[in-house]
Amino acid sequence: MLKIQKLNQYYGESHTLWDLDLDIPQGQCTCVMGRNGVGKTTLMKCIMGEETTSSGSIEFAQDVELTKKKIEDRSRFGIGYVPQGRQIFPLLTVEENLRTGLAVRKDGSKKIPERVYELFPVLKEMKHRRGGDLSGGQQQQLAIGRALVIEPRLLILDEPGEGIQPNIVAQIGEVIRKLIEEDGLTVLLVEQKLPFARKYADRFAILDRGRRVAEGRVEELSDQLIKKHLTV
Amino acid sequence: MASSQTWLLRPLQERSTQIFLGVLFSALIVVTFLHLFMPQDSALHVSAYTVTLLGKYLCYALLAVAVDLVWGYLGILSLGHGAFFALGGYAMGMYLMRQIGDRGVYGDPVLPDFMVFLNWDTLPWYWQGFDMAWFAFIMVLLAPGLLALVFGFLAFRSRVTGVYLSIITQALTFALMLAFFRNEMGFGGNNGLTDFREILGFNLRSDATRLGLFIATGIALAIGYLICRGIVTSKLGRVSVACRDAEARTRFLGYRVERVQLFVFVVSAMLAGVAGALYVPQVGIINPSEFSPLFSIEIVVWVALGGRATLYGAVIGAILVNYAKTVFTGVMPDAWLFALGALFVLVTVFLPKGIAGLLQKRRKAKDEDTTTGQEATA
Amino acid sequence: AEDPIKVGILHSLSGTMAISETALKDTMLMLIEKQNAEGGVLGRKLEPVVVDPASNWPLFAERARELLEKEKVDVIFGNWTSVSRKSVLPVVEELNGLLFYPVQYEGEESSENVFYTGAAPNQQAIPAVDYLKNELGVERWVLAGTDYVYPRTTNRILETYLKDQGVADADIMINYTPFGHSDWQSIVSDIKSFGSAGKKTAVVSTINGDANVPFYRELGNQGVSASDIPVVAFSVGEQELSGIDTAPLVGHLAAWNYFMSVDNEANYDFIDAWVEFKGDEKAVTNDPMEAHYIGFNMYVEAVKKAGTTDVDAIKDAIIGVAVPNLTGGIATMMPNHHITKPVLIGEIQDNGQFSVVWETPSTVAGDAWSDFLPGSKDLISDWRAPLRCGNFNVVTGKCGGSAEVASN
Amino acid sequence: MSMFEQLTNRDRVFEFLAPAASPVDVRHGPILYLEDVNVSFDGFKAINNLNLTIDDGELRCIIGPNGAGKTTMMDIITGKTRPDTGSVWFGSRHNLLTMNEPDIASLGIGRKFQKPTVFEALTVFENLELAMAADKRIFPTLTAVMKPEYRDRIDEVLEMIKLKTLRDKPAGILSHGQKQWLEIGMLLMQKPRLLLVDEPVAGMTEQEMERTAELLTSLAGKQSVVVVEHDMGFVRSIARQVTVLHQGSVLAEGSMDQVSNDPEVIKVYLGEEA
Amino acid sequence: MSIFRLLAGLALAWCLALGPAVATAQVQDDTAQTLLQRLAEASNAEKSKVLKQIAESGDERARGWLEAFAGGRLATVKSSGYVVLVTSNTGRNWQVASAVTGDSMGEMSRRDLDSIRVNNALRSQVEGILSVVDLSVADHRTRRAAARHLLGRVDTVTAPLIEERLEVEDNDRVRELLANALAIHQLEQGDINAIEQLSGSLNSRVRAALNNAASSDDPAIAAAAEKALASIEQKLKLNKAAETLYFGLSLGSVLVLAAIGLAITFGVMGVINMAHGELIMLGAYTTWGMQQLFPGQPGLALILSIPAGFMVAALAGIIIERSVIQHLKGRPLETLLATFGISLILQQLVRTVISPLNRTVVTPEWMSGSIMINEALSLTLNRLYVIGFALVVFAGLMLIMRRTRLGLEVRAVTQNRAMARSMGIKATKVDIMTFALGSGVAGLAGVALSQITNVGPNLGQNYIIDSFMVVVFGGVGNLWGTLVAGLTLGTINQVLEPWAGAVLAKIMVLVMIILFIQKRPRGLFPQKGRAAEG
Ligand SMILES: Nc1ncnc2c1ncn2[C@@H]1O[C@H](COP(=O)(O)OP(=O)(O)OP(=O)(O)O)[C@@H](O)[C@H]1O
Ligand SMILES: Nc1ncnc2c1ncn2[C@@H]1O[C@H](COP(=O)(O)OP(=O)(O)OP(=O)(O)O)[C@@H](O)[C@H]1O
Ligand SMILES: NC(N)=O
Ligand SMILES: [Mg+2]
Ligand SMILES: [Mg+2]
Repeated sequence: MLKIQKLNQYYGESHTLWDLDLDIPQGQCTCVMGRNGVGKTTLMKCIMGEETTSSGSIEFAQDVELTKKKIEDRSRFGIGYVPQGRQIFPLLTVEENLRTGLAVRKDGSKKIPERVYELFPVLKEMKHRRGGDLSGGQQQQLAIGRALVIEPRLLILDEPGEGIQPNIVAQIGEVIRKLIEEDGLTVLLVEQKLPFARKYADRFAILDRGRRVAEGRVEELSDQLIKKHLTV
Repeated sequence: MASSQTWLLRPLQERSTQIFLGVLFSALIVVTFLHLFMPQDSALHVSAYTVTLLGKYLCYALLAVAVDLVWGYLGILSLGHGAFFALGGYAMGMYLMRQIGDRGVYGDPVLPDFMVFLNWDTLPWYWQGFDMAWFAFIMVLLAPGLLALVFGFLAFRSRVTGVYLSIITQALTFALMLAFFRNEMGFGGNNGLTDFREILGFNLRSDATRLGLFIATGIALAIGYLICRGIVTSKLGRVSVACRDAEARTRFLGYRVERVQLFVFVVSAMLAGVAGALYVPQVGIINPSEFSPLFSIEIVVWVALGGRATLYGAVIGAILVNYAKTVFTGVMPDAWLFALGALFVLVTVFLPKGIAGLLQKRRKAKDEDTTTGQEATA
Repeated sequence: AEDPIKVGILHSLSGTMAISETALKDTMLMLIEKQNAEGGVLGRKLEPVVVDPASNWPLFAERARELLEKEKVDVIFGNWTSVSRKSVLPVVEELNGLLFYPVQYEGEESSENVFYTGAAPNQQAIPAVDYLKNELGVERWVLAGTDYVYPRTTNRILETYLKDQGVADADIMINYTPFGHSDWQSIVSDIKSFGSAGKKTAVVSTINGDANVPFYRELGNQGVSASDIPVVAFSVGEQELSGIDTAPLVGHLAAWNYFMSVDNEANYDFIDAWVEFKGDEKAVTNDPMEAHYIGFNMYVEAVKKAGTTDVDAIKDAIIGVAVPNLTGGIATMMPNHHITKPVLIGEIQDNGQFSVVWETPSTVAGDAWSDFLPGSKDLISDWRAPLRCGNFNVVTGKCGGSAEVASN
Repeated sequence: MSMFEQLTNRDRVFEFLAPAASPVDVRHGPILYLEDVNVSFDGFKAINNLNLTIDDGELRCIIGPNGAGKTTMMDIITGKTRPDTGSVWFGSRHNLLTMNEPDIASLGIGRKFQKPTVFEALTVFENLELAMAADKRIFPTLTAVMKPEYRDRIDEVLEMIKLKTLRDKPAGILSHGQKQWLEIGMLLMQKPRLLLVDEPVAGMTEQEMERTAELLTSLAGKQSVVVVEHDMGFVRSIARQVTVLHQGSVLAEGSMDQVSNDPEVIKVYLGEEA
Repeated sequence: MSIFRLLAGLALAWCLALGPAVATAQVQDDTAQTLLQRLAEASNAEKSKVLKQIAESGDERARGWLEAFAGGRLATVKSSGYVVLVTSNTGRNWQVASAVTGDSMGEMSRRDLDSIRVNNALRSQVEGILSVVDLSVADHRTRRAAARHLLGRVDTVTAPLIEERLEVEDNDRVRELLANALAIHQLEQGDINAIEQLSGSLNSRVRAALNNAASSDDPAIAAAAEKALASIEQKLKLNKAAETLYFGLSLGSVLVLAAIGLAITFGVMGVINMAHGELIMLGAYTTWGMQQLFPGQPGLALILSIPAGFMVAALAGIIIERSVIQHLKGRPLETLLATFGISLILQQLVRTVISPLNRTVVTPEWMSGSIMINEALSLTLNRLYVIGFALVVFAGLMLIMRRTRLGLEVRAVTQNRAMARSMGIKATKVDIMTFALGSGVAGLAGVALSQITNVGPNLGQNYIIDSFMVVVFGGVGNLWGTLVAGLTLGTINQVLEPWAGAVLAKIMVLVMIILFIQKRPRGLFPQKGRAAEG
């Protein structure tokens, strides 16, 4: 689904991603892990186009070279993004937040898919409240809901469980699995919490200081790897 | 950074301040020298006209520094700083008016001419005391300072921020402009205060006085710069920046944001007042147009052009824009607004951090060359 | 050839005053061009030096200094507003320059270095009021003006004058508005009700510049016609009218010393030259332009008379110089540096011109110090030897202080 | 004290200028005491008759569903939000409802925000410097000098939060997790009597979580700590006493085991498998 | 008065003669020429006699001569003394026609012509004559205007004519006016009974007559007049209040129009657009331009200016957005700097390309004058249109911002640009469209303002500060706020003005804004809650 090759990224002078390769197979959930500040979010932003890369390629669905596409077009290929820190539109109502995603839907529907409300009933309840007024966890749910509105083929989740109450975290996990299994969705997940990753991801990749240092199926994620790359 | 120096002297150890003061004082000395010792017809001679012109630029520079202090470091975009400048100017103007004494056209020993011919028979109470230099000079600080204190107290207490604050500062200066235009206010209405004769006993129409005022302005700018720099480099300066970027967060650390804002705002208003006071004897007139909101916006433009949040940038911006104005109005009277407008547009688009940003980039590039080596070894 | 005579032109070409002052700059250029075509003066060409004080009062002083100190001009023609003149005044006095000021003003000034070719209040305001009183039988007065010194002073003079003539307090309404005032609804409504008291009412307007268009528009829309309540304006000339739809204004009045419509050959020649110079058939002339015309010719005559451009020589030579004005009369420079002018009252016509309905039988000499202000009624100005004083007090027999410093 | 200082020390001249801050009085009971607090936003009741008591030196965990009102509760304590009714006392002397944010902060209540907010234009070092306990009035701040012991203290905290290498970088460039740490660092610099910590471990790895847990437990005793967190593993590792909020009021209170077996809590919050 | 009386009497004869059934008299051409020539040479006092003779002549061309005379369009050829009718009198050469025959005589230089002078008194006489004539025309509106004109101008000669006319007049309002005109005359004659007829009228001439009567020597008349005045005064108060409200709404709607575009570019997009005033100016100049394109059809030109003004300003907006503002994303404060530069450039551009002078924009017939609600309360038409226009523009904008996708997308883009783009919103397009919309609306404001104030290079400067005040007072980002703020500030200003004077009223409004912001630091309709704090 997504093939990243020799990706390099700089913030000004500081080299953040180094020759990064990553393969995200179709219909699976790949979990990116790594300590704080290693560049996970940066990588996601590069995929979405919010940060520019200096070299390397990001190939989407075999034929689209994402680095050459404008940000607003990337979502049109079916990439949904749940950024770290939620990034909801604070002054738009919950409903309006969701509606922002309608423009890129293939079917041209003008209605918010009922499924989003089914998944996160609280959103329906708070439909007319402004996004910025919601509690942290509610905002996180809104952010995920918003990404689902565009009916993505690839869903990028940057620490989606952050700030969400445990039963809903579990629910989100289930949803992810369901979407993967039923709709063939591909998921790129950034997650620190091992239990969650182990439970819902198919594959993992570990970043360290901007480099990919390990990769494999989730079952292969050994304590040794964890100790080496995820402890401080 | 670590030093037991007082906050005011601490900036003297910074390289940028040293350079700034160095350049400023050399300029003062060179101009003085060229004015006094070069023969009139020499190409190098600096005429009294130019000296006064430079003096005016320096007043504007001080004003720009004051604006940069509140805008650059405190995040208060004041669109009304012209008001403080003008108040300082009026305080000085009132002193200079009173110095005319009975040499006015009507020969009234007390009343300024404009009062005589508009039939005032006594000096209004707020004109009392301005015949004494010390009183007037205190008022130069106090008038703008008090206005800033009252206005700031009200505004900051109610947490007026952002554009709301900007617009009410604009309303403030606009209201003052309208008020001062009124003849009834007793400040000479639209004609303002003019026809000054002497300051502290020196004839305002002599070249020596002009040079003196120019030098005084230079020194005032140096002191003003030091004060601002002192504040900015102190912990209070960092608190200001914190207020600028995350006002609410600063409160949760225990800082009384409104007091920080008030303090810096008042200091800035007083500096603007001093700038105004030095401006008036040099240009020879103070009238309500200094209160005009457009003038205040222009000051902000100088600062932005020079580079916000770099005090020397404000100085560069003020001098450059005003120099450009002088040149443009001279060489292309019909089209200078095009040039000036284009300058504003181009600088904003191409030099996002102003002229200071350009200088910084240079310096950084140079620093980088020297430091990368060290880092590699570290 | 000899060095040219440098003529400084100090009029705003940008900013709010450009609207009025650009035409004066062009007038000067035209006059200079014409004079040069005739061979200049004393065999010397004239060279204009144009600067732009940009409607900024301190800049007027700075530019004046530049003209005198750097450009070393022989004479300056310039300024429009009183405040700009006040700003320039100390500079021309200090550097002993010459300034010709072409606009009607509030008086109360007489400088050794300034020649006032526009009207003083007694050359505009007082005759206009006389006309309204005597010819139209006006008994109730609205004095409406922009809130600054010229209207304030003029209205103060008129108020005293009217009261001296027995007009009651209740029959005078005074109203001031800010610069550029654009919402006249309630003021016009007030004027209307003030005018419905049964006595003939007129408005004396010292409303300045841009505020006039909305004022007249409102008058028209609220149905105040010139036959009900005529408005006589002191600051509305042909140039201002050229920006107004004049249909609702017909019959309202203005008092000036010159109108473009005056039937006079010299005037027609001047207009032709102006139209040609501007390359615009619709270009209009106005009173301050005539003032520059007179001032320039007076200067030329004075230079010829003195045989030099030396400032002090000109100052002596110019007093008494008489040149034709554009309305068929003669303008003479008086010892108080004001000139003699006819006073014309015109009614606005639908073509944006004034039709003269009344004029003074002869020219009136400008009075620097108003007889209707208590502080100045005892002052006279005479710049001839031996008095050489701009503010001589005939009661105390002393010359006011400014002269001493000026000659320092 | 010099003459000058005496003169400029305004609070000694006028009674009403005297700072409200004076040491918290815990001789007669809890350090924090909320009674019958209610808050509603446009008719929505975010806090509903909330009662809560925190003892001096206690470490309390607060959990509860999203939107239960945990953050709002902290807003009330720190003066950011004014409740409609109820009372909030800090110790037995200070009625927090009559004070504004800086007063409350200088009383010794520190807070880490749910969404990390740091001063982006200032360096990491300066962020900590500003947070440091000190006289925060205008003139003392203006004349403050950086003493070596302060510097040592900041470096110590920098070490603790693992941001030493980024010491002189503007805080704006930090990653999400690094900002979380910086916030914790700022809290430590403040040396507050009461720490309110909103979701400290969001976005941290297991190991970092462990470190945070150690840190917070080590503080308890000397200082009182209130932690809001959704990560049950973390809560379990530090919790002694847990309060569960739901729809603005206390649903359950007790030890971790007690609450995690409470069927209501399981239903509204934990879910079946937690 | 005596002149008028004579004339009016003569006019009666003439008016009868003009009746359609009667064959019209016509004087010899050379007699006409002499008559007109005498008019040219006469002094003012004599002129009125000649006018009388002209009216008396009963010539069917007389009306044309009188109107031309009143309009200042009669002139003599200097060389021959021949009287001509000036058909076009602008510029140095005038179009003339023979006054007697009406034949065109082509162009003549102004130098060769001598205008026949007219003044207000003479014009007023002519109007008086024409009014009496007009009393018998078919159109009742003309009759009404004529009758109103006669108020306070009736004398012993015309009084019987009016009485006669009153008998046959079938329009109530005309009757009422004529009755009042007669009553004024009777009151002047000392008839106390006339006061009763007058006591109901709000007309200002009636009041003038009563005022005069109140100072009469006859105590009975004075007392009755006082009483009538008092009752009128009472009614006037109410009308005055209604009038003030109208003035307030009208000023308010001007403020709303000026500010509403800014409410989009500044309030919604966050661009501190100092060039907003100049965009308004462009709209106003467009109106002028359209009137140049359609000379003689000011109304059509004005209507066409609405789309044209929008387009011109929107286009300018697009150019500004593309060339400057797009480079300043995320630096809102710097937009102030750049747009300030743009505003200088636009102002000077107009000065250089068009003229530093104001331009004449003509008010079409249907927008001039006022609708009379009653004799004391009239609503000026141009203002009425502007109020309506402001409301329509507001409603339109509201619809776009609330009901269209653009509205949602703009807000999303301004609140979080990067995220909006990640959601597939074409931010660049949204920026262009929004800025164009805000600018276009500014252009519309300019079209409206051209009917109220100067069209000149300084137009924009006069509105920019007020516009920012209104937007901020209303609460940034809230269109309703802008509407309410504009109308409120306008009304407050007009309420204060009669009481405090224009200057102080303005100062007081500013101080009020300052104090109000202390109470509500985020305007009238603030964004509340967490969301606003971000
Ligand atoms: N705008 C920026 N400018 C400069 N450096 C930045 C910027 N944003 C992030 N960085 C740096 O880039 C590195 C990677 O940041 P990134 O946000 O990708 O980390 P992360 O892996 O997502 O961490 P976390 O787990 O804390 O979210 C960090 O060291 C950070 O300091
Ligand atoms: N200003 C406001 N306007 C409207 N609703 C608000 C406002 N502030 C908070 N709320 C609502 O109050 C409720 C409590 O919010 P709060 O942030 O306290 O929850 P929380 O317990 O911290 O949740 P989380 O665990 O998700 O952070 C939420 O439903 C939120 O939507
Ligand atoms: N002198 C004038 N009109 O200001
Ligand atoms: Mg991250
Ligand atoms: Mg929360």
